[in-house]
Amino acid sequence: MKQSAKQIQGINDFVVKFANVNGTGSASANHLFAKAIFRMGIPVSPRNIFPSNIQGLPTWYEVRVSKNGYLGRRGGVDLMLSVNPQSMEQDLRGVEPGGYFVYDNTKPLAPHLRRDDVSFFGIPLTEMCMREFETPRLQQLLKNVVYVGALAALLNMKFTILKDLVADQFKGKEKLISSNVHALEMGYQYVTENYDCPLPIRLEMGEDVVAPHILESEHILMNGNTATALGAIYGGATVAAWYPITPSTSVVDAFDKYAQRMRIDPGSGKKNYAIVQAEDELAAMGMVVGAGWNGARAFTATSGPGLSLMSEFLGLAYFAELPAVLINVQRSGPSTGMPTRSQQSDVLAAAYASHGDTKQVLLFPATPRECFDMTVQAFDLAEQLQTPVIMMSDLDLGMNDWMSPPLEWDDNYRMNRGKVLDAKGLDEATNWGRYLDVDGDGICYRTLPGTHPDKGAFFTRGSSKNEMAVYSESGADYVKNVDRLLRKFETAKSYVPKPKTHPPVKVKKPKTKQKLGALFFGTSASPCYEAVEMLAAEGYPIDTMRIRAFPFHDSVDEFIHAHDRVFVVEQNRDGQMRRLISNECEIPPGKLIPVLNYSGTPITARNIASQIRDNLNTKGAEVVALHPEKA
Amino acid sequence: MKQSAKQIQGINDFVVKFANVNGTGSASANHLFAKAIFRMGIPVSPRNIFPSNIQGLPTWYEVRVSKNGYLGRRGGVDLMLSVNPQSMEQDLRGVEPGGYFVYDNTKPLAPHLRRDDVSFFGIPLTEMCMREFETPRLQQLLKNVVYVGALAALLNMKFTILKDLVADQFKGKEKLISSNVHALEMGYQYVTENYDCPLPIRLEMGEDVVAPHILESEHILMNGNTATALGAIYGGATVAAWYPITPSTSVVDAFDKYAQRMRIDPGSGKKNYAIVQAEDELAAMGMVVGAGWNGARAFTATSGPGLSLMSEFLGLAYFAELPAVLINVQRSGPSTGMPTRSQQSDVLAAAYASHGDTKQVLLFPATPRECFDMTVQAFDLAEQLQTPVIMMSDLDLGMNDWMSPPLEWDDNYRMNRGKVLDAKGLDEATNWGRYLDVDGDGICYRTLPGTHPDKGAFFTRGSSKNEMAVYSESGADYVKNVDRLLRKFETAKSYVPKPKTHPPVKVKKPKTKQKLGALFFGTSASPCYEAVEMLAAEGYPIDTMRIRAFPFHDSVDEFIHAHDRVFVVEQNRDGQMRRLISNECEIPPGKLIPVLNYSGTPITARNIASQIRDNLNTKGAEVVALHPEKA
Amino acid sequence: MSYVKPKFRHPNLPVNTLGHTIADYDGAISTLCAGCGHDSISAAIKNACFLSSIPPHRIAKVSGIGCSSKMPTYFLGKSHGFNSVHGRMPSVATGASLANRDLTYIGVSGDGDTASIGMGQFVHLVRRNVNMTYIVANNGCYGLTKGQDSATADLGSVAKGGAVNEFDGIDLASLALLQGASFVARSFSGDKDQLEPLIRAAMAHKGFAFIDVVSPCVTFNNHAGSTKSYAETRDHLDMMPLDFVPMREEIRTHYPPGTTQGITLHDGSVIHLHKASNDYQADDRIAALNAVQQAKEDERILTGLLYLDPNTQDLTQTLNLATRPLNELGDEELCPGSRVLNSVNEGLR
Amino acid sequence: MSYVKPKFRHPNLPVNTLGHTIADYDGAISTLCAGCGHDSISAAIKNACFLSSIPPHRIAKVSGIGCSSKMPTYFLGKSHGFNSVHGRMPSVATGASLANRDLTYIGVSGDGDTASIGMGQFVHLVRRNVNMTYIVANNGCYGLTKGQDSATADLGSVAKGGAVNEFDGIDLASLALLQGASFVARSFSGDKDQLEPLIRAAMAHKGFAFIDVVSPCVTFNNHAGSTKSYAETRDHLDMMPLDFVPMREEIRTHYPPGTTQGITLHDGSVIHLHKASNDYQADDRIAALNAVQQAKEDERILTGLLYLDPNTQDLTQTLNLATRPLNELGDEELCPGSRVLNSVNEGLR
Ligand SMILES: Cc1ncc(C[n+]2csc(CCOP(=O)(O)OP(=O)(O)O)c2C)c(N)n1
Ligand SMILES: Cc1ncc(C[n+]2csc(CCOP(=O)(O)OP(=O)(O)O)c2C)c(N)n1
Ligand code: SF4
Ligand code: SF4
Ligand SMILES: [Mg+2]
Ligand SMILES: [Mg+2]
Repeated sequence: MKQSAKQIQGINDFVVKFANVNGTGSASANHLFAKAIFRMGIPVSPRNIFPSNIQGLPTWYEVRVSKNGYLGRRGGVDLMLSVNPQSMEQDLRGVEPGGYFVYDNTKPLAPHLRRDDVSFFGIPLTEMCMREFETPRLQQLLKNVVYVGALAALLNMKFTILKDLVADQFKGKEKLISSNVHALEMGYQYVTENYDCPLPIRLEMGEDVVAPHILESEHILMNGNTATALGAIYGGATVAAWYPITPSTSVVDAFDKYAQRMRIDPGSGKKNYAIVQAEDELAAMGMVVGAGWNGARAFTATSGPGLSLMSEFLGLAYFAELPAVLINVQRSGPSTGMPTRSQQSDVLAAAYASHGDTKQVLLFPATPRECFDMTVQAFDLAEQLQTPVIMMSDLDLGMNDWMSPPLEWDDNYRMNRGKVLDAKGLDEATNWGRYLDVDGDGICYRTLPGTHPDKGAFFTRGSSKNEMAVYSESGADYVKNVDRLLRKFETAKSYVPKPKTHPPVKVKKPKTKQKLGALFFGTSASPCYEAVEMLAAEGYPIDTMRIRAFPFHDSVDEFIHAHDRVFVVEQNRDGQMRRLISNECEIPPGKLIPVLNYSGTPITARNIASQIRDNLNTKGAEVVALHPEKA
Repeated sequence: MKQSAKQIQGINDFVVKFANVNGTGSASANHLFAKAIFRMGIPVSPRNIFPSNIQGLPTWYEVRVSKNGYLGRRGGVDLMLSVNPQSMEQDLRGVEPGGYFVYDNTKPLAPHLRRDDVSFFGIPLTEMCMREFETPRLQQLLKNVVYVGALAALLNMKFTILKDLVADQFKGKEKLISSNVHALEMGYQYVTENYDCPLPIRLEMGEDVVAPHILESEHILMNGNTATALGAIYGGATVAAWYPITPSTSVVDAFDKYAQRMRIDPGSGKKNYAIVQAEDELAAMGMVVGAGWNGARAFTATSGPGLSLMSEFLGLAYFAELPAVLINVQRSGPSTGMPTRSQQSDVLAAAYASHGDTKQVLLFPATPRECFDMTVQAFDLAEQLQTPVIMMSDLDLGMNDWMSPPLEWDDNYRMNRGKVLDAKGLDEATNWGRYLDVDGDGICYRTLPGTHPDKGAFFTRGSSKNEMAVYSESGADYVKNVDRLLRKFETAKSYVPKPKTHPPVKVKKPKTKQKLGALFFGTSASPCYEAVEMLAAEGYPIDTMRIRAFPFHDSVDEFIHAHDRVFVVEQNRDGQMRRLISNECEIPPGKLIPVLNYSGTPITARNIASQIRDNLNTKGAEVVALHPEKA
Repeated sequence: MSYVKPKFRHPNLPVNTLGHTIADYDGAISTLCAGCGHDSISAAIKNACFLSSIPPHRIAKVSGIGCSSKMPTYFLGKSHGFNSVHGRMPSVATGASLANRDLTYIGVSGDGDTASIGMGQFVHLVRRNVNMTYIVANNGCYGLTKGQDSATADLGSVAKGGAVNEFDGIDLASLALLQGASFVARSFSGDKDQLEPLIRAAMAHKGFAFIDVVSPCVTFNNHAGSTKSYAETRDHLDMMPLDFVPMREEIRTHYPPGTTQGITLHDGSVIHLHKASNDYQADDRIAALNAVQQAKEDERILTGLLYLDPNTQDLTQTLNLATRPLNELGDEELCPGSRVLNSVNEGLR
Repeated sequence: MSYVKPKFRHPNLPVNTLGHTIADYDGAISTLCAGCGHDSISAAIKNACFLSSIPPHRIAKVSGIGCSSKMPTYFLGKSHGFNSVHGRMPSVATGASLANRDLTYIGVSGDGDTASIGMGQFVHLVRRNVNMTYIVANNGCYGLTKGQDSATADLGSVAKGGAVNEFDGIDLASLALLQGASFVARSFSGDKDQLEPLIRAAMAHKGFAFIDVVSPCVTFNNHAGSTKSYAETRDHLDMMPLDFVPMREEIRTHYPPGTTQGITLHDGSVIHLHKASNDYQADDRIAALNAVQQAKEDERILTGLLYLDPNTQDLTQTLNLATRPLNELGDEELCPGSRVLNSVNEGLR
């Protein structure tokens, strides 16, 4: 082994990246690796970076280990495991100086694949598998398991945990368990015999090497889409209409799986839910709107292109005031864009979905736990506010496993169906009108089909109607109605989840007198918290606020006004959230400094920190804004 | 006749409104009335305010006569001609004090239909027609012509002009001409015999009673959709794909009509154009995109709901960089909204059409003449910029007749097809790449299918590609590509029509020290100019700038910075243009004061003036902004 | 606006088994053109519901956009209705029917709404066999947008503007048959005797019931074939300003099964309806498809009950839905509670 | 990724009448799964174009979204291609064909792309008789989104996840026949002998030519029927992690006209192809519709040229388009100039 000068050190704090070929079963093996670290009680966050293809293209898997519990991407790679010739050159380039490169040396490395500041670890993976396993299928498949075994030795993993995991995964398939365990041992044995293990970067269990707040809680490892599906189950969703699209597909898959477990009528064995794979997204949204109109809790899950296709229906639902829940798992670009890459670039498209004057209610989850809680809440909000609610998840959150505090449920929770008059209510109501704002909150009383023999029936249409739901093309009626919708949106502010702030970070002698703040949402949050720590260490105290919903709570503009310079961190090109804030809170844009990443791979703490650092090093925030504040 | 105290006076300066029933042929008769005034050389602007129905619902027709050439709505009605019992009560209420009410007194007026401050003119229209004409059809139809004859007498119209118009309209149908002329005479005769004519409000021909700049020019009377269609003909459009929707339908109808006249290949008698009525708007846009990809100038015309349905394709065309022209004739609300009422409420939906990071090029015509010019330019822009161009017309401009300077054409004009390499160009090009920004303006060289036996072929897709148009999921390639698109959008600023300003209005002793400005676009323009005159007379000098395109020319922010208080006048609820300006010019929203109308009927000068007046009378513009500028 | 029967009716009006009079099935006053075929269909639906004694409030009306889609406002005022978006009523109806399987669903659409923009959703609605009655008021044109040809316009038919339709018309009944609809019928708006029973049968049918109703547009009247006869009346129409809509009487007809009836439309053009004879077998899908296609080639429109499969499985059965309507389920049925959630957490460690 | 024939070829490779070798019709290296039926179709298209000596650059390739829609990247690298949006290729193809009537258009789609989201556009494309070859790589599932059932999946077929498809499959060939397509054929991706000639005939046909090609998805292989046979291989599949995609050989077959051939798919399930016999008359639309429907009821898939009407009028003829491509017309042909405009002004005073 070629030993390089100074190697990267680190207990429970490093980044491992796997480079492999799509369709070879690597993701499962890599997940095994991550899960084992999780079981060791060490904070870990795996990310699958896969192509829009089923077999043969390069795929990566990045595992962040962070004793402090930072689950966002840090940036950089400390150990690269590369078994894909297609990408090996770029993979090697990606390794941090002093880092480690593990590869299959069945064939010798091409001479140009050299770096003096990196330590190389060759393992004859192919050769070993050819020797040990019969079928090509197993040779292919177990090669990945062998390298996991090798890493176990290099990084000081608890081997028994790996074995247990394999046993769980293939419960009942003894033949398979033994061959997998054998593969693990092969890798483990080879490196222990050929290299001195473990490496200076390594894993260790115990209080002293893991942030206490993690050790205490009984964390779980789950992806956002699964949590969202559970939220739909617990939120009382009965109708799911959808059209397959990456990265939202697994939301409905998981809903289906859990519903089969939790939603079968005990007496009849029949289903207390309906799932329809629609012919496209227009139809999916139409079904959700129709079901909502008829009093069922309905939702759909989609992604960018689907959101565009749903916009006419979203506009109708806004004006006709129909509840609907839309899970938008954001991805990059158009259909032939980067469907398997993550972004937060549907903010404006969702907030103002549809032609005409519309504003939609948005929720921004940042963790699987929040995916669960917010999905439950989305169904209440949609019925309370009688309007669509769009949950803005993204690929990174939805499809990757995140370490999260366990999901919690209060058995006293009861669905809030909003203002719906039943037969009794209708009999008591004096001159009821569907669009009469009796409570002054902009929310009126609806009725459901089939409720009452001769009261409460009305005709649902867009906006050509009066307060009694009678057809009207009068401008006065139109204005009255859409002004009420604004009032309702104002009411929504107090219904949606409030933003989260953290106690300001302490900094001994701050380098600046300015009060600095950072606004962010969703998956930009965890790398932001880490970046703020980094900058605090450098003498820059930055207060943070994590936005969790639109319309924005008043505390958002209070936060902005309490600070001299506010960074808005998001993962899109056009600073969409920054625009939305400026629009809706009437904030001078110049005060909001964009911190952006839109490469398709999740934003890293180092990237955020350097963008903020650069801005702070330039005189005055103003420079980034086209117009000085005084304007 | 019940004569009221002081009657409204006015030469060539008043508002006449007709209240009738849809489907009775009234619009044609009313148009006859307006056209006659136009032929008298007096500035006139008719507006048809019709229901979303074919027969039987109330319909109105408002005719503004303005010697100064103000073609927007003024507000208020001086003379109401009401022959619709359904709406008569509200019609009477709408008359200005001192105004005039003309009605059918075949049956006596209901007693509650009384006002002392209005002069009543009863005419036994039904009775007269029953007597004079045989078929119910003619009785119904000619009743409208009779009242036109009556108004001719009351308002001092030139009768011969009316007769000529009838002759033109029914050229060759003598029977019909005579019966129509007879009907005109009946009405004319009846009022001259029964009332003293003309009224204090009346028409007069000649220099002294009409603004000179109007008399000189040889104005025409035409609607925006017709002008747009001619623009498409002259702009070289060869493919039109559309789906019927009010108020955009007449764009393609007119294109068809003119193409049959101007686009038939002389030799073969075959068509040099193709029109396809698609199955819906998604298909219409798909056809336009496909034709544009293949090198034809293609367009579609639609309205709100269609715009929503086209958003996925608009996003693809933005990323794939394909030319397309979309004529969006704006209307109110969703499908079951007020489809036959006007608004400017698709600004944000169009500017940011589609999910993801997109910005679309928009044009804002204010007159039929501009509909023509901008449509021609739209085809050049779409091919020069290789992106969709959306022309934002509206119902008021598109479907109503506007007095306009004649359309002009420079025979030296040649289509600008943008950067397209032909076979020769490809042979000369050294290492051509579809997405290489060789000129640094963000615009690359495209090639068309079938051009060259073995050069220039490439695969068109959304955003997963590199500069050589090879499939790529690399984040770096993605960023490089979409950053170039921003560069291209910057280039667009200098290509699109610049805003128009007018010499500042002189005010003797101004009531304010603040520098005031007003920004507006499209059909809000003419009432704005009138409102500015009104306010100047009151001592408020307001500079004006009419925005004509997005991206905004730098002069827009210069204008804003040169003023202390800037009013943004638009016809939607959410102040969408104000938001777009604040977003894209980085302007503190508080500086932009919204002046809005979204009732569905076009904004009036009086309305604008009073909103601005109210704002000026409150201390400091700030109050309308949630946050003081100092923020 | 149509001549509408006054809401007031004689006290001893006939009542149905629910004790309702026909008045209980009235809707708002129609705003369609006088003589529009659609109003005849509204009347037929009204009568059908009355005669079948369906409680008005247990019916839900859904439609897309168009003159035809406005119809639901004009019947069954005691039923909830939803005038949704153009061409997407099938999806709205599907969602509604899943939310509450116990209501009777009537979908009303137009040929533009269904055969053009709605084609995709229509085909998939049929495929799912949603339990509803789907009525297309088929006038071969886009009425509400002033008379453009629709996709069901016959080859060679002429639009008011004078343009000849160059495309073969889409036959919705054939499409429904091909996609395996369990109830397929066709009728004519003016043929009360045939239409009413068909609507009653459709509503009684458990599964997707489709009725294609030829319903002339009296104003843009470019429904059918004969160009010649159109020309006849041409001049006379040209005289009229474009915004003049003459008051017309609706077309009514009567003719025995097994016979062909030529019907002259308002534009003077003629369509030929052929009523399936009483011995027509409505239980063979492929045969029905043949008969309809054959008739089409002979320029005849086959009317009547074309196909019926009384025992199919509708969407609620396919999905094995609980018998209780989903929109009635409460927290007990829907929320598994904390114990279950904890077990889920367990599985994620 | 498929085993791809090396780009280098022996110098004296056969050439077609244009002097091109097959290599001139190559595309990029396929990124589809090894053994994917789609790659066989790509090869067939390549050979067809080579044998018919069509200049590669005079062909335009259009597709929607899906594994199938990626195919155009993998053949005819010298042709322009457009990978548009999901289900909307028909409209893109229509627009392109109007812009330049002189190119040969090949549209490639999938069953999801065409029969689900694209249903509406497909039906209307057929109705317009756009002059193009439209190939559906029909695998009964959504490959690119990992194997959900598509609308063409047979009733009772089982998805990889194990869910049984409860809906009757949409038969695209029947739909094309019903809507009056002038060329309708069906084949199997592995049946080179049958597929290549059909593609050549389709490209030679002036008008809309539809080929429904059964093309097994080796990875999610839930194309067809037999639930039982799926179960057989079930355990063995369960062992595999979900992201493991075994390398498979493509399925090939050979069978004479008039016979039925059972084909075992990668999942062990069997589909029965019936090749129309040589004396099959392909000139009767209604008869063809019958034959296909009948075969479907017998759970057989009828393959071959099902219907051909050699003299139809395609869209360019219906629209009476000038013979010169619209995208070649210049200012002279398109811009009427100031004189005409002034006369227009005159008419507006
Ligand atoms: C998305 C969308 N596109 C277009 C329209 C305009 N539009 C309203 S009704 C209609 C066609 C109606 O035709 P049909 O369904 O046959 O009903 P009819 O009026 O003939 O009864 C159209 C195109 C719309 N409302 N929404
Ligand atoms: C509007 C939209 N919805 C959904 C998707 C996701 N998507 C991509 S391919 C595909 C289905 C492909 O199935 P098919 O057309 O049969 O092609 P196959 O992969 O089976 O060859 C879907 C749903 C998308 N790209 N765009
Ligand atoms: S336009 Fe035609 S379809 Fe519409 S209401 Fe009038 S007659 Fe009926
Ligand atoms: S997933 Fe199926 S359809 Fe897609 S490439 Fe693989 S085998 Fe072919
Ligand atoms: Mg119609
Ligand atoms: Mg498929």
